[in-house]
Amino acid sequence: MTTRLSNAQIAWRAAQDIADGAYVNLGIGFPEMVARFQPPGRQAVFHTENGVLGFGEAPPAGQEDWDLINAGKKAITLNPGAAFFHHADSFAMVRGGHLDVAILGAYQVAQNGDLANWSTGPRGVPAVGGAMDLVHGAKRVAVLTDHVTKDGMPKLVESCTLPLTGVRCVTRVYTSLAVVDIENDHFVLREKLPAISLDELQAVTGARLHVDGEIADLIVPEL
Amino acid sequence: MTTRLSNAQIAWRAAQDIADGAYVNLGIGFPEMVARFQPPGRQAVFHTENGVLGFGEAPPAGQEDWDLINAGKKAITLNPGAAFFHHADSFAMVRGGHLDVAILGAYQVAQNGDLANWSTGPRGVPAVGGAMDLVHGAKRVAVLTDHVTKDGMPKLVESCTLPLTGVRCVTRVYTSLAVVDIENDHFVLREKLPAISLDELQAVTGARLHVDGEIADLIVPEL
Amino acid sequence: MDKRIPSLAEAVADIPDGATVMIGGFGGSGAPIELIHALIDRCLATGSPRDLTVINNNSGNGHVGIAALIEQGMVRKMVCSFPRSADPRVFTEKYLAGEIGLELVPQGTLAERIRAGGAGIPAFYTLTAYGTDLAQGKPVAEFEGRQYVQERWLKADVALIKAELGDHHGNLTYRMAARNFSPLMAMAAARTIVQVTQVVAPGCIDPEHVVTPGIFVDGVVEVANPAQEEALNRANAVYPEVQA
Amino acid sequence: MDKRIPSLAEAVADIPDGATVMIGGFGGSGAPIELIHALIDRCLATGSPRDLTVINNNSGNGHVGIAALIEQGMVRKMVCSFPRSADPRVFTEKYLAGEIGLELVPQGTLAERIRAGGAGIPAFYTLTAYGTDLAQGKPVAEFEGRQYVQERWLKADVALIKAELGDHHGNLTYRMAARNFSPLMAMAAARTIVQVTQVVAPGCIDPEHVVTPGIFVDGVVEVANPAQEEALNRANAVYPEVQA
Repeated sequence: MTTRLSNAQIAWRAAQDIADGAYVNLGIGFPEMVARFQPPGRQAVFHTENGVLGFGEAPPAGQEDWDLINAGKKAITLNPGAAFFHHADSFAMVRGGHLDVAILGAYQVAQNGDLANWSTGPRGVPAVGGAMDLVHGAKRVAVLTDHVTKDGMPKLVESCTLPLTGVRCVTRVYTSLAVVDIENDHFVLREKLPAISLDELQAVTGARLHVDGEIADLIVPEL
Repeated sequence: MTTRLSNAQIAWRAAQDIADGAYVNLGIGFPEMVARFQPPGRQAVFHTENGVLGFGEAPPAGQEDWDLINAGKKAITLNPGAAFFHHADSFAMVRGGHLDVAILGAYQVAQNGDLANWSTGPRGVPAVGGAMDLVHGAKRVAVLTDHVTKDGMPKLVESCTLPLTGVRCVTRVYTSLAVVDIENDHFVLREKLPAISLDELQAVTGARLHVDGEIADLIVPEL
Repeated sequence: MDKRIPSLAEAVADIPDGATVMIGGFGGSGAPIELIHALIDRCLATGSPRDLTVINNNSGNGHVGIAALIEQGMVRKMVCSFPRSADPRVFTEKYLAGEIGLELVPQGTLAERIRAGGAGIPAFYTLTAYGTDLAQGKPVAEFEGRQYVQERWLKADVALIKAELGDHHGNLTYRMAARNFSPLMAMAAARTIVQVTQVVAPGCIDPEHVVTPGIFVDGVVEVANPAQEEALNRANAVYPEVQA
Repeated sequence: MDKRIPSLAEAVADIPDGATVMIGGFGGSGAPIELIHALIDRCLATGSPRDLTVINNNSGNGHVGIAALIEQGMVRKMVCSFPRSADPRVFTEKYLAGEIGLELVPQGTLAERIRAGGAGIPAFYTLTAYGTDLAQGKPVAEFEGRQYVQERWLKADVALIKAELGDHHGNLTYRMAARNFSPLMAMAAARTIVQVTQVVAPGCIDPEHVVTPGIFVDGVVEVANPAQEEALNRANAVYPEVQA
């Protein structure tokens, strides 16, 4: 029995909530996997900060065109109906609330929706990219994350201790153990793996998990 | 001997100060005539607020395309190297200081460079168009005007009594009698018609005309 | 995804009383005459929508398009930079009679306020209008030794615009100077409805040539031979046509 | 009017010590490698320019382009959103050694600040970065019940950008996602120098397809087969090449 979802499985679960025709921005890295798991019959339009709407899969190795990349600097292809535009128009889409959903990674998410995902502290070279814009732009900001850090510390917390990316911006968190909504400054548990009890889940969560109605089983295919 | 320049002659004089390759916006009406009098070998690039750079003469009657008009809603044509753009980009050119010169009409110009050219008072329907943007955008804002109103009142004044279009924005005034610069809150006479004396000119000017070096003869062809 | 709308009537069916409507065009160039007339038809048939606030550079010319909308008494207020035209009688008479409101905005500020609405910028500063009557009551701030006026974003419930090509995703191209305010209005309205000369399949517009990406567009309706306001006015057209 | 510049060396000849230089590109896409390398050549030959402030989304990758500019010690400060890359060693080492400054700006705010510089908007408000370390010290204002951060325009002495076609008037098109920041930087710099894959005569670019109108461009130099930063880095290129 599954006791922890893989990154691909978390991405799969998030993909089920994306409507056909939705405009979606996927954060660099693990959230990019969401594009692979769109349910049959649905096609989202993917936005990348560097000025492309409607991009498709990565090209085969050796067929990359390095003028056609995504925000992670990976080569992409175009779907029919794609468009190019400059960076100010790209972030007008973001900041102006035109994206339906942005899906990002997280270091910490607080029960009021605060997100920390850009800096682990003052050491090293700071880098923010488009994260701070995305969290206040999309109509819905969702986070994909392991439920706990590599050291076993909760990533869903009462309040973030790491530098914030945005305040009160996250509305849903897809973790390796559960699907949690953020409503009225509370975590509200919507789904959890059948193999884990509510008490066990609460024990690895840094803030109170509220229950509002039924908790569904989080069921994801092997991937 | 000429005692008063026609509008065409005022426009001709202004055209002599426009460099080859300059980006120029000509106000609706009489300033539009400036385009006709570019000296041989010079070609300015004309900007119109509604999103065209590099337009040419009016098309022959009956050959108008009403999608291709200028800010005065008159049909235009395109020169090679023209470009279309939307209104925000058009006024980025204006407000961002990218035009070399804007040439506008005036009701009154004050000795500190204040311009009144959009409203004669509270009666009727007010309309401003792009005038308030142009006066603070172009690197050089010049005015074309009769030296006096139809009632013989001075249009070059100590301070404007009509509603302002912009403050301290005009740097040169081409009138039916003279060419006057505005420097350090003063009118500085640069050229005058040979047929009029300095005293006669001062008498029809509403503020002190300063002299700084030679006053050249304002000599304009018959037009 | 398919944003096509089969008819003009359906395209304007959901605009409610009291809506703020951005209408593309500069004078007649880019004016979505057929969408406007469809809105008039709906009002004649159903009594709605009325009490509209209309944002456009001008305030109508003659007795078609925006002028006809005003003439039908559907417009409560105009937001524009230049409420004059070759034949401005319809607006002028209602304005002087106190039957229609006017917010006069400098043209570049109007364009930038609409872009700001679309780009999530609630306020910005500009030199434009500083020291004039049109800046009265607006905050002023100094930057690098100069005084600037604070201007606020402008948004709308609906934008009605005209474009040249539109694909099923809502990607648009425009025709010459008919572009003007339309790409900005498409960004700034909660719902953007576009009449296009030709609907094409996704992929038919070169991604390099898209002017308005489909993300800003909600519905596309084909009007294959759109009327030009200027041509209508030269023919002394009136909408709706008076029945003989 | 003819804005053509015959050589890369002449294109970068006038950039002074201490200049603020916007450089187009997002990662390697749109990076004007040849213009940057011409600037390095000039510095190697003449000792100038140095002390540059460079504005770019990133801070170089490997040992070519902006990374090479930094490696030569020509850059005093970077203004960017994401000073990381596949091989960020050059910037990272200088930054950790305190030898180069960094102003970190959220990507959308960086883009909008540059556009504001080009559009004559000294300041604007955005939700981005509100409540975060990157908003520290910046004015905050409330609009319609939400708190926004005031951001300032960004201008430059020079912009070095890469485009696809450029005509004698400086009208430009770009290639795919290589467009990114370049149209904005062209607006925001006192002097904009463009390397284009092909120079064409006025009229060869459809006025509908011009992305950057020539009014924003000062010089155009043809680089027929521009290098791709990504390809150079995959080949472990170093600029200038070490002499055998």
